Amino acid sequence: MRYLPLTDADRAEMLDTIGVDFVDALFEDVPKKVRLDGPVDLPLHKSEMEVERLLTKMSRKNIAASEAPFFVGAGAYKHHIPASVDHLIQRSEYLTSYTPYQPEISQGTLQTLFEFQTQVALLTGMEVANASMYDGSTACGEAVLMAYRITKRSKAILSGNLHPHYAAATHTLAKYMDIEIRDDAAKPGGLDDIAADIPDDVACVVVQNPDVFGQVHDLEPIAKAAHEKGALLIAVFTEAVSLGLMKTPGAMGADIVVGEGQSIGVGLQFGGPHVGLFACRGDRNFIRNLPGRLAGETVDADGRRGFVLTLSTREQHIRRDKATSNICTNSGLMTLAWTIHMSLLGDTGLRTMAQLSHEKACDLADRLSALSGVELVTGGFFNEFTLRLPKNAADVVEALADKGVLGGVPASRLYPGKGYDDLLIVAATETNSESDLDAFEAALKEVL
Amino acid sequence: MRYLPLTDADRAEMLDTIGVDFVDALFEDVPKKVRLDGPVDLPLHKSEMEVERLLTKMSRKNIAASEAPFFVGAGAYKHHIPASVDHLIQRSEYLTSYTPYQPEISQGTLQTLFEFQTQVALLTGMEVANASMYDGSTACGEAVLMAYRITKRSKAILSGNLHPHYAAATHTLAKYMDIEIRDDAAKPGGLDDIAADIPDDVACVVVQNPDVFGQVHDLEPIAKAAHEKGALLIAVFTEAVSLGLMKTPGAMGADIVVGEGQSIGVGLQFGGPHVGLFACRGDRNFIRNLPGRLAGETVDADGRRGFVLTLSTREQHIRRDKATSNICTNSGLMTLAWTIHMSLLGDTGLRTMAQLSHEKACDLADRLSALSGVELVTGGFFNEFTLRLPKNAADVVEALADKGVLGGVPASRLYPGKGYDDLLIVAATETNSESDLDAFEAALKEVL
Amino acid sequence: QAEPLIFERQTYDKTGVDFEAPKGKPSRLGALERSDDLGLPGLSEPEAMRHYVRLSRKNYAIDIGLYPLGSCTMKHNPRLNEKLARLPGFSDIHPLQPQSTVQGAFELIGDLAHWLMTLTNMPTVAMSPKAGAHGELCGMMAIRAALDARGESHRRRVLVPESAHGTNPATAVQCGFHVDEIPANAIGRVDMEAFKAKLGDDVAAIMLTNPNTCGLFESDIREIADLMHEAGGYFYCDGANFNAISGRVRPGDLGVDAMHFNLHKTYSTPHGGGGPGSGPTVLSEALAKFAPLPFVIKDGDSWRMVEDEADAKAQGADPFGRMVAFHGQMGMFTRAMSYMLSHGADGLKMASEDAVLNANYVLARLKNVMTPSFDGLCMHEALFDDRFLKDTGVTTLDFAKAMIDEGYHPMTMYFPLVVHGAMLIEPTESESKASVDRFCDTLEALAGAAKAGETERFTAAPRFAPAKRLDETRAARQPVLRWTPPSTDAQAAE
Amino acid sequence: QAEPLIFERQTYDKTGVDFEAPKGKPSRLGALERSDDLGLPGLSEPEAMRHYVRLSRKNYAIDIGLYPLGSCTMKHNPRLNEKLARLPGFSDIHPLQPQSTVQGAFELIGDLAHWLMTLTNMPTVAMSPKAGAHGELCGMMAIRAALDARGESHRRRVLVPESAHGTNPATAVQCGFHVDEIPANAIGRVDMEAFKAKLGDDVAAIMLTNPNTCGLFESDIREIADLMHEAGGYFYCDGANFNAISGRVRPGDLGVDAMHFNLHKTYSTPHGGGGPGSGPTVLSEALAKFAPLPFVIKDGDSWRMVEDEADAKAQGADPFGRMVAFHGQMGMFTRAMSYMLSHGADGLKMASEDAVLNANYVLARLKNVMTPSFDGLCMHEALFDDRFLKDTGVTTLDFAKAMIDEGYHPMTMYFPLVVHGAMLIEPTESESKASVDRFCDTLEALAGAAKAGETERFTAAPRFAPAKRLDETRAARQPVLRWTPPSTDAQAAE
Repeated sequence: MRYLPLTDADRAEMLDTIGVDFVDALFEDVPKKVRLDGPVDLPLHKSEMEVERLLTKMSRKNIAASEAPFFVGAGAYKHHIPASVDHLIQRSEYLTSYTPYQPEISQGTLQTLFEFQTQVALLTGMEVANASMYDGSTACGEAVLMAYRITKRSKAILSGNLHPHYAAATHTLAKYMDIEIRDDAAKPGGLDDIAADIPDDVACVVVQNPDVFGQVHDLEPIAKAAHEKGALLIAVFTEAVSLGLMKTPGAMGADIVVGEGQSIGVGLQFGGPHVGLFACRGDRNFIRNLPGRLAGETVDADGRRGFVLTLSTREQHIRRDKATSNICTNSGLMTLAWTIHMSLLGDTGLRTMAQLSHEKACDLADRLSALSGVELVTGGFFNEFTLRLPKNAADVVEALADKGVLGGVPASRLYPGKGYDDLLIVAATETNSESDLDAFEAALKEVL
Repeated sequence: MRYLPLTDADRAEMLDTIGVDFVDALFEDVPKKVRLDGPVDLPLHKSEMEVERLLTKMSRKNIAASEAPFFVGAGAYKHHIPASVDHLIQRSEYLTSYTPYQPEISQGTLQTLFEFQTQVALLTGMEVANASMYDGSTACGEAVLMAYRITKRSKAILSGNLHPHYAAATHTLAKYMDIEIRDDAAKPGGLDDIAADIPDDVACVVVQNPDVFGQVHDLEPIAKAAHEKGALLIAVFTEAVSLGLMKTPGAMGADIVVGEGQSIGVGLQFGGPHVGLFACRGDRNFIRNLPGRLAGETVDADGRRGFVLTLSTREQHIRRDKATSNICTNSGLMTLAWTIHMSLLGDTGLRTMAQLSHEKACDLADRLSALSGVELVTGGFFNEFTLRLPKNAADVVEALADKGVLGGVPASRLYPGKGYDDLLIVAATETNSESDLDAFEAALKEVL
Repeated sequence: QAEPLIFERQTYDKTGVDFEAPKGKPSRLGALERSDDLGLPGLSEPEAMRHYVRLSRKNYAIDIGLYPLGSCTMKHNPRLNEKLARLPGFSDIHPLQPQSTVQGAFELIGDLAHWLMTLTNMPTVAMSPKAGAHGELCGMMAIRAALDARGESHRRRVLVPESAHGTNPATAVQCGFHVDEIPANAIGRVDMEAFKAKLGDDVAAIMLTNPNTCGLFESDIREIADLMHEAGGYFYCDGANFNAISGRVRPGDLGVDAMHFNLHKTYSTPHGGGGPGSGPTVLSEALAKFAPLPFVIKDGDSWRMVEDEADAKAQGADPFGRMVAFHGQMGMFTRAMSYMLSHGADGLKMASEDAVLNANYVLARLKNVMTPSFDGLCMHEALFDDRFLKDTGVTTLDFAKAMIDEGYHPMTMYFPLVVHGAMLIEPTESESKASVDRFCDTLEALAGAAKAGETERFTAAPRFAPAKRLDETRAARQPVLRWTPPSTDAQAAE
Repeated sequence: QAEPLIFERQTYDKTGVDFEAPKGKPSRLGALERSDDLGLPGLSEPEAMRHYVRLSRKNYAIDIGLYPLGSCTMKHNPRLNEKLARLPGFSDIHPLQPQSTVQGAFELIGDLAHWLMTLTNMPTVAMSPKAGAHGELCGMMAIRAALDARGESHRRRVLVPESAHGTNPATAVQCGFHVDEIPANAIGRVDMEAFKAKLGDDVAAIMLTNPNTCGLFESDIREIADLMHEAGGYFYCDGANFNAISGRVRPGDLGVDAMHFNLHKTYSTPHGGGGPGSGPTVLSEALAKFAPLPFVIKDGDSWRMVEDEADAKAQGADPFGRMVAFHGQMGMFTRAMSYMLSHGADGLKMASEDAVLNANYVLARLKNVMTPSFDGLCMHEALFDDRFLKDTGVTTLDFAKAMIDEGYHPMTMYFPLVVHGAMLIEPTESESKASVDRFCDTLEALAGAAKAGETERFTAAPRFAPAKRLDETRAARQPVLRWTPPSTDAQAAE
């Protein structure tokens, strides 16, 4: 058994030191009748080669994004990640270390978290950021709970163009906290008129930008309207790369910004692990109410700068039932991947990556909407847009897949039964070559 | 330019400090007429994504061993290498360090080399081993030169069943050293009768075991005969895994043992990098005449054990034109891979791996030689054997490849024009599954 | 050598990523396009490589030494798992690409679910929770949903032992429950009398960690389950310590209604400096239908994912909701599957036995030099308190920091709260006897030094770490949570 | 903490590799089957992982800091190259599998050859040499073959400057030549008068490193080439320092007949603690036909490898032989191709310029605190000697070891031999200005300390390294080249 260092001789000697005769004696506190005598009903151990063969075979039943012209988005995006990122996160010292509760021997993780928090704050235009959440959707839910704690109001408004999975995760988190949620109706391609209808007793308004259909919005009027009613604006993004080209949510007046960081450093991962970004204003009250971990700067006994996990009196392991959240393990290694990729990009690289993604999307939108019967529903967009097709979009996506093109997400998959059967959400990034665009155009033409 | 940290501002400032106006001024010693003004006639730089795309596309024009039933050997063998090996050799501290000339900050590399040398000595049954050569074939040539230095005799005998590429590399190395080489005729499947014909003035006899046709030999009579004439026996192996099951060359009386280590830790690599193993008797005269680097044990200023490169007065950087060899850079990282894999295997694992390879080969030989018109030429063998086919073996190999089976090496590729057109050299290892064997048998049946 | 922050390098115009040149078409974002810079520095690749490699060397890791953090299960992380999790067919697929193009992924999820259900003897497992704490939410929400469905929404009291992980009470509150603590008895288990006294009409559930955080098996567990069920409540089992019994005891046989796995720790995803985790949650017959969306089912020869409520209802389910955008931590599923296939039923059993054996060996070797909190054997971790440091001037914290100077990561300190100055040691099954022996030798020597009055060696520790003891109070009182340019706030804060 | 050897762990029955169970058939090896054990210890995977990770941490590396080894070109190693070299289509193919199944590999070799020939303006490149020294053999053997073909086998004298790498004379001898040293002049170049005086009927070739090992471009190189050609000899150029001029000067334009690349160092294969390398060797028109077997050619639309002499002759070639079993270092070819495509013609030029710029910047910053051996500018490396340490009691070796305590790897010491106590510094293009500045600050401070009489700081160095100064004399006098069980020889040798 390659992973188990004890030999039978070791075991015998150790049992002897302990003073029992058999391993089974160590389990004497387990009621006899529930102790299994033999192994459970599962296969016996396999060699590394066999395991590799089995799982490789399984993996080949999937079509990887890199193996096909790929235009699927709606919350996760295929971007190119430098090889150095994955190399670095596999350093034993990062990969196999625990949460940095012992700061003297965890300065590596702690400093990278401090850099991560700063980068997230800069990217979103906010004052502070935490050390990550599970993903964008749970960050969104936690932001609503945080607004509830800050404003002491128990109502929240979710824009209808918020990614329906984000809305659902938020509902779930809020459900038993007695928070009342108003779900506005979706308006594919439309501008959200949420600003016009914010009651007085609302904790927060949650708006996604670019929204799930790809449409971009000016958040400023919404922020203004929310603030007039004493509510907070929670800005959400699912495509972090959009911030390379767009005004920051901070600059547009958001109070809390949450989003999915997967585009930078992490990859698609079939939905997980991803990395939830969480930033907010720097008011004392906001910081006190932040969920999740925070790295902070301090000094050591020699007066040299060092970093620690701090303000943990907000957290479950200290605060128990009064904690801001029950989150414990977060997306540690993914924050490292994110921060390394972002350090490589810098302003210059991020902007170019965003620009390329935008250009490819514009090109693609022009080419596809020129096809007969196809209509571009989205007005302004970054790298994702929605088309109205002359056929059922879900069927079209399957037909495209048969031709080797992964052509987007049918809106009906996100909004089942809402009458969006003809809408297709399409994303492009810097990874799409001209021949990818050609292939998509040709395939779509054929299947329509 | 992602790999170049200097910015234009840096460059300007640095030129200023140096006291020149343009970078070109730094090249003033280069005759003006050979200084290129612009870039050479090659493409301009590409993004990581583009490079990845290009080379990935190229790589897909090849059929990887893991993608097909694979039975090609004759000097390189497909074995399974644990994932931890490749992970460990990619540690920055191993991967990106130089030759350990500064021992105080190279103990990692030096201790692993010391472990490697010990493992090679144990595996071959010899007293000492060096820190590696380029590969088995150059190790073979260097062994002949070493025998010449030790015995002061300038004749060498190469068994006809020595891998022809090894013989050729040895000829090349010896060619201008005025060493006379007798090449015996090959005898596919036959036992070498080299022992019977060793003249008095010979420095060494070179015998491969298992030989290039897969045949195994008892080296003891040959060693005895050579020693009687004052010649050394150089034992060669191309399949290190054979030593997991077979008597060591040391136990059979070899004076120098050289071989290819690629089977352990390294992989196929299309022929390079591989790792040459080089072991010999521990006599002072042998050690003094060893080519290549040696790690040795010593103590530091505090008296604690440490390791250094030693006996470098044999080497080119100290000894210059009197050096034992001109070798400098050897197979550093591959020795590490080898030593890690060997540490994981241990006696137990190596023996099992050898046993499985042997069993698969025995099975396969039985199954294929039962086909009509097919004859097993090899008598005793480890994991490789030679078949006589009723058709041209090179054509058969191509026909098998068309059916997706990589079925061995036609002997004519190694011995062109020697009348071996109907011989096929076939290898099997622990990586071959039952279904691989089925596929080979079925395909061969079809193409014959 | 101090490593400057990336923001302190004046590399704001640089980038370490090359792209093809954009065509330079004007953007179509209009007024929403950003004109100013974000202030994100860029590093060339060599600079980035060195920065992060140098920083890494200030970390301890399981690959460097024994990591005896109690309740954290810091075990070996096979690199095979890392390799397989990176197969493009697993890592480079999109959660919303056509289901026909991800059949292998569904198969892996289905297979893993089968292993988890078999190991626990439970009928259902919810795969989507993103971490242990998220799995707790899942289980407690299923309980809440079941109570609501029974029309017993008034049941809001959740019994939690005082030795529980902090996540338990935090989770209960996030599900709208309130927490009622139950005390431990003298032998470190739930005080049965106190427990019985707390049962009643308003009790929703008990949340129990088993083996518990004292490293002990709750020997009355079957009775606790039965009494709770009789009282109309549910039994939530915190699976954080499942490593002690995986393959040897099945929670379903103990009467558990819900239990999350810390899939990452029990089945060897590297902890990565704080995640990511994965928290699949098994549910009993009573709770199964409330499992959250989405879930994978086998439909004839192919697999599919049930993503919406209508579809779920058609399958007879009644999900309490969706916990997360997509469907869980695929990367951790792959690693867990690789780990489980590698171990098999026999290896998983042997692993838990070795984990328990190593812990008991530590306990046996140290029981005379340190002070075990409870008599007898332990499960996968050994609990000591600070009585052996009495009158030495050395605290549990000092003792732990002195371990750093000996090349070890400290054990879990001051947890569980039920003993004074707790030191909780979990060696895991990954340690050889030689390694455990060296560790025990070190602790023995340290305990001796403390008793011999070498106080300074402890209070000044660590002396040989990348940083001396850090001022955590200052960090909390004057929080500096990000870098800011020296001209502004950060300087003021210094 | 000392890390024991794997042989000192008593793990002789263990293995860290699982296999399917053999069927247990008796072997067919008869008397050749081994019955005794080899004595190879086996480690479980967690033990192996920790052993090699811990050992690694005793190494310095380019990823940790500047590595100023002159003539070694320790530059950044892009991880993209590592990733691509591991694509199964490159790493998991067999050198003797059917040529139709490795067309992509041949294409890569063909493309790389095209780049190398274009960068050098030479008509042929032999790809199979396994390292720089092996490439030297290739070039000198081609020269020998050409001389033999001309019937001038008597030409056996090879001129080698005294500043040459030790490989040059060693190579010459292995090709049956003997070495005649030519002195350097006062400005660090070949003394032209001495050179001319040595020309004659028995001269086979000159072996010249350019830029030379003093870091200087041989400004008379064109004249040297012409004179040598007139005298009937050939010009071998050692390409070890090609990084200084790659993409900026083409050796073919300088009259070179043969030059090996240290492909691994110039084009960024990680040095790996001592290899593997790769030494493709370009050959002039006069030598081209003697290039060794095997070689790749394009045959219509497909590629093929010429493997035997008959085939080669049919192509008009006359190979001097085969240097190695298969056909070169594919792993290094892939990395070099990835590096070259990433840089492009523009990037390669910029890289050599930055390498030269960084070296000259070091020279300019340190010329007043240390003693440069020659006036004026340098190429890619800056040469100092020990005059600045005169009367300080500090040697070049001490100075170098003190650099270790400051977190740096020493520069190349005592080489080239033409100056006293040489210190040869090559920063490469991979260092940022900030990094070079910190390095120069450190050397400046050290030089100051030496002059200020802080001798102990140098002679006792290194103090903060994983080992103190090691006794190299003892290692050579009482060689212990392997571990042996304590009962026998090793103990006696201790």
